[in-house]
Amino acid sequence: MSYVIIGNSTAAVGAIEGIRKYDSSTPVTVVSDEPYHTYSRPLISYYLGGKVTKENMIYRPLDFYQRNNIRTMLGIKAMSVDYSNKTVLLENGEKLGYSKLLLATGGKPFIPPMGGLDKKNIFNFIKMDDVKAIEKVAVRGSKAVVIGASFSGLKAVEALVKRNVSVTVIDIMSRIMPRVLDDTAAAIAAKTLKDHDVKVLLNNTVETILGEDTAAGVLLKDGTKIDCDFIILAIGVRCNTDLVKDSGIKINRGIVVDEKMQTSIPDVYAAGDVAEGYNFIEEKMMEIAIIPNAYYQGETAGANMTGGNKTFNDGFIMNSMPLLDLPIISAGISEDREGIEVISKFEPEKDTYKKFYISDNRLVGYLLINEVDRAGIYTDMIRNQSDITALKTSLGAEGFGFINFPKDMRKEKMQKGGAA
Amino acid sequence: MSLDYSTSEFTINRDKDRCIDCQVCVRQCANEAHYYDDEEQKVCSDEHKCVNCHRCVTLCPTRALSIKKHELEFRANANWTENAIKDIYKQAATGGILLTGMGNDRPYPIYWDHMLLNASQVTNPSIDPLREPMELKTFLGRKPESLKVENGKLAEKLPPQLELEIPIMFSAMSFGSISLNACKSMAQTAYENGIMYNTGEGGLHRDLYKYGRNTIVQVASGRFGVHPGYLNAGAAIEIKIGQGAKPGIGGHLPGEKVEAEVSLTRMIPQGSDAISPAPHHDIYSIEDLRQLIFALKEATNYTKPISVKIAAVHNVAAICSGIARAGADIIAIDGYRGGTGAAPTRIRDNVGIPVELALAAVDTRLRDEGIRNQVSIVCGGSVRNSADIIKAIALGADAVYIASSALLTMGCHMCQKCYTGKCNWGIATQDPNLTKRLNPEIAVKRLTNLLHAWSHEMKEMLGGMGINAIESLRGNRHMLRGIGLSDRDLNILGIKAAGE
Amino acid sequence: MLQREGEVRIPSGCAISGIMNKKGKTFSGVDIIRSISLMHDRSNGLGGGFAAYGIYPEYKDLYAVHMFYDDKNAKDAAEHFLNEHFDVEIGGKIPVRKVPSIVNAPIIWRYFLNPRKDKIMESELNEDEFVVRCVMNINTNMPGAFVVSSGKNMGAFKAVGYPEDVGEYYMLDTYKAYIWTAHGRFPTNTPGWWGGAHPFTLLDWSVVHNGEISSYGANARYLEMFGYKCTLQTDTEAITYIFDLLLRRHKLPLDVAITAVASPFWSELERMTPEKQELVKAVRAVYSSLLINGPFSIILGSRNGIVALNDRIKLRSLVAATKGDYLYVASEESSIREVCADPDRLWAPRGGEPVIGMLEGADNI
Amino acid sequence: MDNNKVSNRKRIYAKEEVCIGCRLCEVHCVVAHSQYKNDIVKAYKKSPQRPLSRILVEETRPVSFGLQCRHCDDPKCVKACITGAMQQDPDTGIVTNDESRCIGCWTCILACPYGVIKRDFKGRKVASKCDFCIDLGGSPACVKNCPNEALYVDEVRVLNNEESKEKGGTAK
Repeated sequence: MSYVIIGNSTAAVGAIEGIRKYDSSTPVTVVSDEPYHTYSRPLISYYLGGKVTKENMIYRPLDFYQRNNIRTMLGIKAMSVDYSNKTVLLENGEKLGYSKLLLATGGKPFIPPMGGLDKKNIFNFIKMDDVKAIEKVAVRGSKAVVIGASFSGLKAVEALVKRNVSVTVIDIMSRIMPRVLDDTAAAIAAKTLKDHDVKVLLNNTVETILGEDTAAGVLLKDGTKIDCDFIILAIGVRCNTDLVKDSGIKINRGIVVDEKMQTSIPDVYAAGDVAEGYNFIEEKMMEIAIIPNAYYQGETAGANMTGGNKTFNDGFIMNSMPLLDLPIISAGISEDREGIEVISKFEPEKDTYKKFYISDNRLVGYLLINEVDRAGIYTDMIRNQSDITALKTSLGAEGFGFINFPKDMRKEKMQKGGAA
Repeated sequence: MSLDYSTSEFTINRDKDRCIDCQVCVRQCANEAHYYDDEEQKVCSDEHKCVNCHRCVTLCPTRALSIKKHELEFRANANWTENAIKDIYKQAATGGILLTGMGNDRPYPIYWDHMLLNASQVTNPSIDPLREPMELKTFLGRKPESLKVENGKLAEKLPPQLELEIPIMFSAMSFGSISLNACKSMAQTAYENGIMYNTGEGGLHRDLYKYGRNTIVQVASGRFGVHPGYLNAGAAIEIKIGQGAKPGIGGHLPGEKVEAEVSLTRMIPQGSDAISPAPHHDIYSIEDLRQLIFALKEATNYTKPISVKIAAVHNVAAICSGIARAGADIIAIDGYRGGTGAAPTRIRDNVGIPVELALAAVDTRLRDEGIRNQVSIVCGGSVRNSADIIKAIALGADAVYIASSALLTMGCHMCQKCYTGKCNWGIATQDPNLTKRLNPEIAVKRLTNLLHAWSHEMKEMLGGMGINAIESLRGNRHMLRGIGLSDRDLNILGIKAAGE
Repeated sequence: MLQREGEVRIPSGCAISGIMNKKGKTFSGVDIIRSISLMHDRSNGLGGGFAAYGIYPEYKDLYAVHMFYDDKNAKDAAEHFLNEHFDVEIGGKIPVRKVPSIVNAPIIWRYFLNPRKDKIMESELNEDEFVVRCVMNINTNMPGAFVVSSGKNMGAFKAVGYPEDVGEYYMLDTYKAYIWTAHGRFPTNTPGWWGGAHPFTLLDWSVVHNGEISSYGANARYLEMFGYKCTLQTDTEAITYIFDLLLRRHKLPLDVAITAVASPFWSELERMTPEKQELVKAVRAVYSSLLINGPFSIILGSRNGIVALNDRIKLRSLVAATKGDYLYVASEESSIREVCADPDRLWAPRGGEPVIGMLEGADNI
Repeated sequence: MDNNKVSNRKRIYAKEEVCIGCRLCEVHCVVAHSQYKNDIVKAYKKSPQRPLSRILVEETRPVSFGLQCRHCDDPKCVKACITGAMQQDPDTGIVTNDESRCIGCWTCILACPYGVIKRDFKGRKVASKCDFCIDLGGSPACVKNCPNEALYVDEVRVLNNEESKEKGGTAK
């Protein structure tokens, strides 16, 4: 018996903790092409922004592997998997046998076609190595172009602003963070960016990247030219399925798994950004590239690799994203749709915005800007799909809390404590 | 609006070095004597509103508060005292009757404090309650002249009796005058300690039926909440004729206190004043009382002792003799120091007589008539401690009623503002913001503590007198000596002077 | 000057002793005198006395009334009263011997008499009750006159002095009785009044008692509701009346009466049958005022026998013994052994546990 | 392994029926997390930066109650935390936030079903939450000092691993 985990990020850690909860003895091997102790990928922007030191990047304490009795093969790329012989071929030629395998290879950047991508000082924004490279060029006074005004793009912007780099961010869509924010919310966020002298160009794309062998600017679709010293590509992330591409495993946008995180191949599991998951609000399989989801998928896979019977089928999108001190929290549906009731409260003077999406008396999504306290109560409403008819009127009210719940509903909740 | 002569009664002292402006006092004062000044960013007080209930003082986490009598002096005048003058101002302003709460606070003599107990020396041994059994069990109810025993068996059953583990009962306090939590606390304490509590004229809330066998249900002039289920729910029924705090006066529960539960329990419309007439309009004479007593016995199939409660008034002895002969099984005498949720000040302070004298007179009279064993005597009206109880029993009482002591145990601080309905201790109020301040779990613990403490003390005193069963003290006036009393007082109390 | 019994409540300690023959065989007072005199130190010379049953066989159907008179006037008044209510068969001095230590003797007289039928008719009382009322009347309303005993075929002999001297004084060696009880007194503050000495008697009840009961006030005030006048304010008097009330007037069985005066503790209740529990509860509820509290050991005498009893936590000494038909009870073992060297059985009864000596053929005491 | 042992996990519960809304729990929570744990006056008057109360009192008269971290068996905040600063002690089940590693991304606030994690803006903004007063030892300050016993600590029954595995403790 032996377990092999390919990947070393959130899903992998979830899997390790999931496995060790039930099985403390069976050998576990973690393989990753990154040479680092498990670290938190979302922290790269905070690292670049100087909020966390290299030491604090770690996602679990340094004795994590040893305490959980894990064998690590870090900095070694996995090349392919032989399902019939149950082995993983490593770049060093070694063949690693497994009885249960977890694919947690995460995501990879999506790069649209454009000219001049071969130049230097063009970076992705996903891994430690990306920011290590960026910090060399992102010096005070330098100029940067960030392509993509969604989550990761804006985290890059934030980091650069903290490093006193003058930034221009470009997005093809008509507003920033189009998948999360509506026009009103986007306006508030844009205002914050403006306050920090960030130039935002929307409805626009990069035709080509200018410069000799090093990027020196971009030429936009509308003909405008922008000088810069380096470029960050943050258009989006795709499931990193390279390892198992054409291996016969069922892949849609990501690796297809069931609610026990099992793939179409026996004894092979997948979790995290590489896998799809069931989004119970959208009621379909899709990638849910967020930390909590990655952790739960990993934990579930781990438990089941030990022969458990754990299921995870209630993932949904949720994000907390403070943009340059502007707190933004959202979960579930975040766009107006047919048949979905919307309650929203906008207070321009306070720059607060609260929006709730309700479908037959159940909360299916919300967005909070600035006043985000106790947001989790709403998240929980989505998760539990509880009937909120009684609460509709008080949603988003000042000091909203359990006090607004009907007594029996409240009692039940508070007595249950947090017992999940 | 013309000038208001009223001045502050108290001064609130806030030690600024200790006050942390946490506003606990602000949140706790139902009279709004404390408030937070947003501009000054600090807690301030309007002492004019302070009733000196100590709620804030007790809860202040830094002990920053103290309350003193307001220093404002009138020119010294032994006749026109501050109270006398202020009362005039109040009535001149309102044109109304002066109201007050709790018991008579005038400096009349307290006879309990003029009686001393005996103890054994040499000629017979005192008994150590820690080593020897010491019995407090008491039976209330009519006792036959003699027992019929045939071949080792009781030939005739006894009339219904109340069996008390300790000769103490919580006296009548209605749900309405006090909160349901307060009633609950006493009911459960009675239940756990084998004694009785009394519903007063408030009816019996549905949550309290389960304490029935420790409940005395009261029937008073308003007949509030009285129905067959109610009469049969309790262990005994008490006909309330009068109350020590306001002899000859009925009761008045203001409509504000009659919220949903109260109205349901009293069977009166919500928000309507609950007015108990001064007399029972079906009792204008002793023979009418007899009819009611037997009506109630019929209604409960002669299974429950009937108590009759009267205020101690001038010819109490003769009245009690009549009550005994009218068929009552228990007579409750309420002295002029007895408490109340609301009474006209003048009545409370000037009507009735001390329970000590009334008790002695009644016990003597009933014995002279040879009918003392036909009724049990319960005395109330400011029984403040275990010594008062021992003295009452030595004078002739079978048991005592306590109310003020019980309220103090639950948090009352004797501010005498019960009638305002703003009791900061959650006792004499129906305001849900205030009633929840009385946590029955805590109150039951405290009441039980009090009963235990008093039981221990009573046992010590009994042991000292060489007595190991409370009944050997009942009417045993040899165990009492008077101090600083006139011959007349001694004669009425039926005791010798200290030294005799 | 000191107040005497009746004017003030006088508690006292004491010695008691009793001897009976269950077959009713009579014997002289010699033994009882020896027995009580051995406990000389338990008394202080301020009172001693005896009760004797079966001493007047020839007048056994007449009430034998022993009297003390302070003076001639008291005697005349009392005799006038007696003649009014009774047919007096015989009256005369009770014979005495001169004993140096016995002084200030009152006029000591005895009468054998029968209630007058007409008086009984108009009083609508039975004989015994009639006699009781008369005794109460004399003791309450006739200063200087005191009824020492009033039973049939029995008598009380008492005086101020040590019991052995009192026995000598009354020549008890010349009387023969089947029950003797004796008392040596240690009062704390009496001038020594003859009437105050023990035993105390009523009809043919006699009580000798050692102790000071703390329930006296409760007991006395309850008795007074039933017409008893506790004129002497002594425990012995109250105890006598308690038994008269329970046994003669309320006709309760002896064990029930004992339950009343020396009740079992509530804690002992659960060990009883439900029926018994109900009875005990009732007794304690109804006769609670007759519970005798505080230390006592008593010997209750009647024509049918004796009952010796301790308070329920045995705060006074009491020893009992049997030898053949003889039953001995006393404060101290030595005073039994003095007259009965090797008893068949000797024991110390537990608190509240009565020693009952019933005359053969008698059904209740 | 005993199949339904009572865990040594404890949780604080509120009795709203007897909560008097005095907010002494907040006062004592502040003191317990200040540098003057035994001196309320100093804790308030001397602390350069007075800590936040980690218990919050919800009130709409007459109803009120105190609420603090439930220390969930399946702590959503821990699993959502992007830095690993939010951790649960495997034995006591107590969830604490290592404020030195917290970066104030508020993902825990997004995840906490009870909304009992506060944003603390003093110093480097971090998430602030109930730590069960572990370094105080004994019962938490809010419970100890509630004048009406409206807060109490109770043991939590948890199922041991074997069982929860069968049951499949789903993440829900």
